[in-house]
Amino acid sequence: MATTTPPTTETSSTAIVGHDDLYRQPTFLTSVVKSDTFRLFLALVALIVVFSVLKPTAFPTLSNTLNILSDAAILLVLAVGATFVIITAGIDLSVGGVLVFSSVVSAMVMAGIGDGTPLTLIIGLIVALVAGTLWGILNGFLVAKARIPALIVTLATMGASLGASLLITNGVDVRNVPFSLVEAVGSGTVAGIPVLALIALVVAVMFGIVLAQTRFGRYTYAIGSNAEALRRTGVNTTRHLIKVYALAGLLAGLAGYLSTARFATTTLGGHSTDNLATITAVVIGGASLFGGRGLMIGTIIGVFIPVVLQNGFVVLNISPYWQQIAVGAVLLGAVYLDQMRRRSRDR
Amino acid sequence: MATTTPPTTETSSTAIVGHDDLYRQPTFLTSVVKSDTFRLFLALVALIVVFSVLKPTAFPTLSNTLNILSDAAILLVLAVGATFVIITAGIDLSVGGVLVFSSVVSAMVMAGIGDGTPLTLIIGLIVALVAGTLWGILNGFLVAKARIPALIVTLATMGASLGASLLITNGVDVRNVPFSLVEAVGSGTVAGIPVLALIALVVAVMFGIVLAQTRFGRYTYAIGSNAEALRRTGVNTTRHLIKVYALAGLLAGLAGYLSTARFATTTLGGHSTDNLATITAVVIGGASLFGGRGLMIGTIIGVFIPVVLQNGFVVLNISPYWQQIAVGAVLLGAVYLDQMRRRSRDR
Amino acid sequence: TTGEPAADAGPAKSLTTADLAGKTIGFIPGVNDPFYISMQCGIEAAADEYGMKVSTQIPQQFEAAVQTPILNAMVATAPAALLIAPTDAQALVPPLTKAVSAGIPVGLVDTTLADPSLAFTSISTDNAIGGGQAADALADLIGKKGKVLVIAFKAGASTSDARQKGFEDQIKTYKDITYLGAQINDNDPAKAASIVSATLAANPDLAGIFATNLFAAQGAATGLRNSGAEGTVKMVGFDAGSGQIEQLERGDVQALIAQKPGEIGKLAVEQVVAHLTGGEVKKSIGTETVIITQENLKDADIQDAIYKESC
Amino acid sequence: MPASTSAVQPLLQATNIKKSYGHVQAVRGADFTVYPGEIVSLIGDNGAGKSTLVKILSGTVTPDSGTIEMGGKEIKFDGPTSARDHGIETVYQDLALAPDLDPASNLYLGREVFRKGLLGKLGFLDRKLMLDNAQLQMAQLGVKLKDISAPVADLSGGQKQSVAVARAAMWAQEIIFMDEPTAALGVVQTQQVLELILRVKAAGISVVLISHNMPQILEVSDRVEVLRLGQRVARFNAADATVDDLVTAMTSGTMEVNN
Amino acid sequence: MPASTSAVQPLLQATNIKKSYGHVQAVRGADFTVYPGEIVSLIGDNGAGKSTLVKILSGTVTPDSGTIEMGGKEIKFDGPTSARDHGIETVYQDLALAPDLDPASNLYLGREVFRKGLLGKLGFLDRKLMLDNAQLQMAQLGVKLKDISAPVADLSGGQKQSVAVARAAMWAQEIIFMDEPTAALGVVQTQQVLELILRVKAAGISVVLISHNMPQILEVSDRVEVLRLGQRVARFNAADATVDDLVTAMTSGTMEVNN
Ligand SMILES: Nc1ncnc2c1ncn2[C@@H]1O[C@H](COP(=O)(O)OP(=O)(O)OP(=O)(O)O)[C@@H](O)[C@H]1O
Ligand SMILES: Nc1ncnc2c1ncn2[C@@H]1O[C@H](COP(=O)(O)OP(=O)(O)OP(=O)(O)O)[C@@H](O)[C@H]1O
Ligand SMILES: O[C@@H]1[C@H](O)[C@@H](O)OC[C@H]1O
Ligand SMILES: [Mg+2]
Ligand SMILES: [Mg+2]
Repeated sequence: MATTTPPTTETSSTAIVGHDDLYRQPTFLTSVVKSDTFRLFLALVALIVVFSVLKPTAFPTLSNTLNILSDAAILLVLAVGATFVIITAGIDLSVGGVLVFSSVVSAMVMAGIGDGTPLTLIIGLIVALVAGTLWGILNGFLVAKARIPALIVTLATMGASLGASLLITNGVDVRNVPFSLVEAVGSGTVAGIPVLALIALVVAVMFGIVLAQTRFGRYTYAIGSNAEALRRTGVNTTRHLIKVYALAGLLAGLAGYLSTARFATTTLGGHSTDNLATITAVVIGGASLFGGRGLMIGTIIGVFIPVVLQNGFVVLNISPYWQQIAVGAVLLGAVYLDQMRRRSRDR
Repeated sequence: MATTTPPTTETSSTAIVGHDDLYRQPTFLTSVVKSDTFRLFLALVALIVVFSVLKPTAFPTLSNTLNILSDAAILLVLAVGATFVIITAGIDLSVGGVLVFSSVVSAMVMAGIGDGTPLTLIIGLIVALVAGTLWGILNGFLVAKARIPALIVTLATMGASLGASLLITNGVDVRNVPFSLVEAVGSGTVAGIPVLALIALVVAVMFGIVLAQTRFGRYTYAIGSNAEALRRTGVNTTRHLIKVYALAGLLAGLAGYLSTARFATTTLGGHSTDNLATITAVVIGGASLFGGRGLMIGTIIGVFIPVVLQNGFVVLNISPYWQQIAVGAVLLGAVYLDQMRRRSRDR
Repeated sequence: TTGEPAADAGPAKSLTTADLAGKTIGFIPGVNDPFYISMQCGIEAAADEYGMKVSTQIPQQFEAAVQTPILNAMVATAPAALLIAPTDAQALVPPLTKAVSAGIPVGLVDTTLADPSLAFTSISTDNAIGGGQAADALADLIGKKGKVLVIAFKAGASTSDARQKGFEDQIKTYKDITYLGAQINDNDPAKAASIVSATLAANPDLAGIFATNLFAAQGAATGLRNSGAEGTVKMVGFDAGSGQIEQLERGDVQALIAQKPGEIGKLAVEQVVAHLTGGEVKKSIGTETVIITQENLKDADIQDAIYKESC
Repeated sequence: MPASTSAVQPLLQATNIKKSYGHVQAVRGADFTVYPGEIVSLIGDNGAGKSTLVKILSGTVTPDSGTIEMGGKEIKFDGPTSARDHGIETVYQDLALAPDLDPASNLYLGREVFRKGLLGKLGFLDRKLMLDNAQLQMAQLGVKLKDISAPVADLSGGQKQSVAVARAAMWAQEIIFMDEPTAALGVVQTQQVLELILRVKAAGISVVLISHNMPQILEVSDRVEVLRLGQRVARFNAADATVDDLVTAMTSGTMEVNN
Repeated sequence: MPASTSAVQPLLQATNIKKSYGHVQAVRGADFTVYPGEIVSLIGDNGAGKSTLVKILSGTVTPDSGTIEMGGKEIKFDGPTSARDHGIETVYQDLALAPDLDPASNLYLGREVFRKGLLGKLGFLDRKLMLDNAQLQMAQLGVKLKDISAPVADLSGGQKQSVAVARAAMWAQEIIFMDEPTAALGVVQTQQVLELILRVKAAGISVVLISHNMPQILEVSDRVEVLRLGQRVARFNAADATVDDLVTAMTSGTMEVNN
């Protein structure tokens, strides 16, 4: 078979194509409005509007809003930590157990001191934070150093921390926590806003800034994006990963303290589903389980969507069996809306 | 600064380096012994040996072995499906709900027919399989077509399938299942081996072969390894993903049927942790949550390690609080052993 | 039924029973199971007599963290009264305190609080006594000797703890019975099944099992059947759903300690009505248990004790 | 087949193709022509839009607008399958290999060979056949793999590229797009690929070669088309062009007069 | 600095380096020498072990055996940090970029610049400074990015490679290893990188260049070392060598006499 060499016109100049034509710098506003997170935010707003219209007397009230804030607070604290972990392409199933453990040891210490002075409350806080952080370091060490898959590590420490809590309490919740803690933190308000919610929001904003603005945050993205690339630039990725898990542990410790304050007791049996709830919130918020992507503002919205749904459905008095179905459907819808724009890029 | 051009010796031939020298073809035996899965298998064997030594009269008995097999059976059926899903870099949290749903509808159909003839049992089986498959197709559709993250999809369908089960049963377990089912499948034995365990093993071996030997299996690995590459070769990756989730659903349906047979009733309240247990087994078995890697033999071992642990600790009569800690520790140890060799390659 | 008169009888504003029509009672059980369904039936039937509505919301797990947001949302709907089975004796105190201060009277059913004073009434089975009855029944079944095991459905749930404690205190009085301790199944039947089969492997001479609720009983019976030990190892279960009755008929289980959930529900509504209309309110009511065996199963009053599946 | 005149009907004709990613215009009205049985090079600066255009013409990426004709008839690719059905194969710049699979599995990805008989009907693969053929194909490219069963992830850069090239060469019927197929290859392997390209052409299959190696391009091509900032700016007969001509066209921003 | 005699002390001297992956011997007793301020090319067939050797010499991979000396003193790299501390930078063949981060973040990865003042102490990044510098660096390589804030995943093949090259050039103190740095680059960008290499050398930094482009190698190198099947088989003074010499050494399997 012969080959052909078709004719060719030699070039002649017609128009200079300017380089900058190829890229239209978006305005700040369009880039916000077109962002993934904004669509998710709209989904949340839509939910709130629908519930408010359907039950104007019960849903959009101040007290119900405060309920929702309180319900979300502890989950949000956990989810802030999980955001970091998930961006590193990790996973932390241990938060519920670490929460309980921290809650138990700090409650025991406070009960041991026996009074309800601010100093006691602060000691209790420190104990909770330290306890949480230690579990987090253990997680980080096993994941980063021993290179055991995070799922296994944190499932094991979930069991271990819960088991340890049961052991030291003999399976009975610590109940004699200072009531001042409950009053000040658990059900206290500042300017009408629950202290729990305030603390959670401060934590979220603070670590949102850390994630977006600091080197710590950047390494977190880099590890999840390509850990080997980060390692080759000479960064001690092991140490950074340990820090990330330690942070998740610290926040689980804080959550444990807040939980003690909220429920006026430790809640040994109440946190087996915290891990999935947390991870779900982060993933709804747009982070990828494959790492490298995620925003704190997404996580915040991702925490509120299920909480608002749950509250709204109960307020509407939808049959509980239907609720499970409806929650699933609405969740899918909200995430689908958000996801449509993300297609082009990889998984 | 001047540059140097150091002296060079021109080459002169000394020895021909043979090409084949660079690669020592391993014998079949060494490649088995050095394989990751073999080390995991050794960990399992070590566990069995330790328990047997500690409790020679109770642990390594025939009847206890059969106990362990029965305990593992349903989990194994679920884990076979999860192996496929996880190799595609997916995740299926819905298996517990789908199991319950399939169990419920098939039990209702069998109870409706009202007799215990083999035909009725077969109809029940088909109903369970179809029900499970339909949920699986829904999962697959939402993951592959709507591109919603698998975690969200399957969390939603978990709730939805459980909600649907509660709705159609009004929250009460279906119990008037034919007792012939319980006798034949649930507690029946063939040559002394529980029928449940036999079915599970047949399923595992069959789908192990599918995974290793067929095109279906190969596409499963390819999707998890680089879905875009597979798509570019012209394979309909969407359809394949749907098939994989459908398979996981089908097996959850089968598991639902087996569960009905085992408990002589549906178990509406009992499957909220099946998903994590299943995923854990697959990951212990060496599959990566990032997809592309995993073996059915690993999954089988990964199912048995926690089941053996749990059985062994109860046999040793270790306090349940300590058990949670010990299970975690041993799990970490077993996976660590296995993991040590995997380091070199990526995550 | 026993009870002491309430210290502070009646709310501030008293209604007539006619005013109650159309008002809503909120009901939050601990989890979804036939026990609570029967209770819901009792509540709905009794409420219906006063033309009241019942709105029921069910936690998916028997956990405080799952129950609390449901409670909070329920409070937002401002029901006339709230009946709840708190899943933790302490953890539900703060949110329930908020409910009360929002003007919603709270009654406790089945489970209770460490300090139930915030509730205008608490109505429950005497679980410690029930546990003791289970011990006696099991002891009789095994000829007062041998090894026994407890499957506790949840560490920290007041009913589970009380049944276990009641059982332990009573079983100690049998000197030839060896108590192997309690294992926890976390409301998971499969876990109960594997605990039982493993215990049997370690103690082939296991004589008896006490399962503290229906999830525990369901799984334990399965474990026995799988090990071929049904009937040989005697079993006493708490609760009497139809599934448990079937196990009893088959001989997998020898005795059931049945609560009276329907009655708890009915009494609870009566207390709600009394509270709202300024009638006499009983601060605490204990309901009885009934022991069901194959022998008395056919009795009419025993048939009544079987839990309902739908109202 | 007719001699080289403008009367020859193009095998593939793309007109006014546009594609943006978010705010970035990758291809902005590009044209491209492939004649039957020719080797045509597509050249352009980094970021000119070559790879994007290739992905569009091989069905992997959907253009925002523009038309593609094959044999004079307009076609719409809905996904790579339809391109494949038109006999188009592609060596992608990112190689598009499954790193966890071995070279043989990658070569046969999407075209697995089944065993004979019942097992084959059940979907069982003939792994031996595929393995043997793969080894043959790789050897033709001058590549000897030390461990043929190692996953592609473990291969050297050049070895990976050889797998991608071998795959496309194995299956093409009408056109092969080769996006920088020799970038990572050694001297010998590069030569083998160039020979392969000539063999492919001799078999009547058109080759579209993307490369930054101008001498190489002039060596093997019949024609050269130049892309700049997402548009075709020039076309050359390779025989008449010099490296300087090409470089000037790529860099100095002139736009071709439509012919 | 002394003229080119054998008396010049090597800057880096690797002796008898071995590395196996499972059953595959990637490097089997390789030697390699870098003199101060020179451009030395490391060439060899695909799979010869060049990239593996580079990874070993930049601390990324731990060899099974062998010694590495710098300035006459034996050193042990425990990880890339120690190589970096010795002033070594590397352009890896797989580029080693974080695809989700933008080019500026990648350029400064591991060497982030903090803001002034308290915020800086708290770990806050000076993103503007890094962004501006990154744009400058990229421009020097002839690369203009359309969207400087786009993640590296979205860049074209050549753009990605430019990011990797710019990064290494920015930070090297003693030696830059460049593993096929121009493989994906356009004509202009390739020329820029070659000029960059000469500038780097002029600043007294040694460059180790891996490339399959023999004319390019002879154009810029002072010396050439040849790897074959994991061993050094020849060394050339670039000035004295021809492309044929190099190709023969790479392919015909002779082993150098130790000098
Ligand atoms: N998926 C994508 N998302 C966003 N921008 C993209 C994407 N793919 C390509 N681009 C942009 O489109 C332009 C063209 O890219 P393309 O890969 O087609 O260039 P190319 O001509 O192949 O360059 P090279 O010679 O470097 O391979 C580049 O500016 C690139 O950044
Ligand atoms: N991580 C690894 N696991 C297993 N084998 C590997 C690994 N890395 C490299 N190899 C093998 O070692 C040999 C040398 O690879 P290397 O990447 O060093 O070659 P190279 O000289 O850089 O080749 P190229 O010119 O193609 O880039 C190859 O046969 C390759 O398959
Ligand atoms: O009494 C209740 C019953 O036994 C069952 O529902 O489990 C929870 C218990 O509180
Ligand atoms: Mg390109
Ligand atoms: Mg290489």
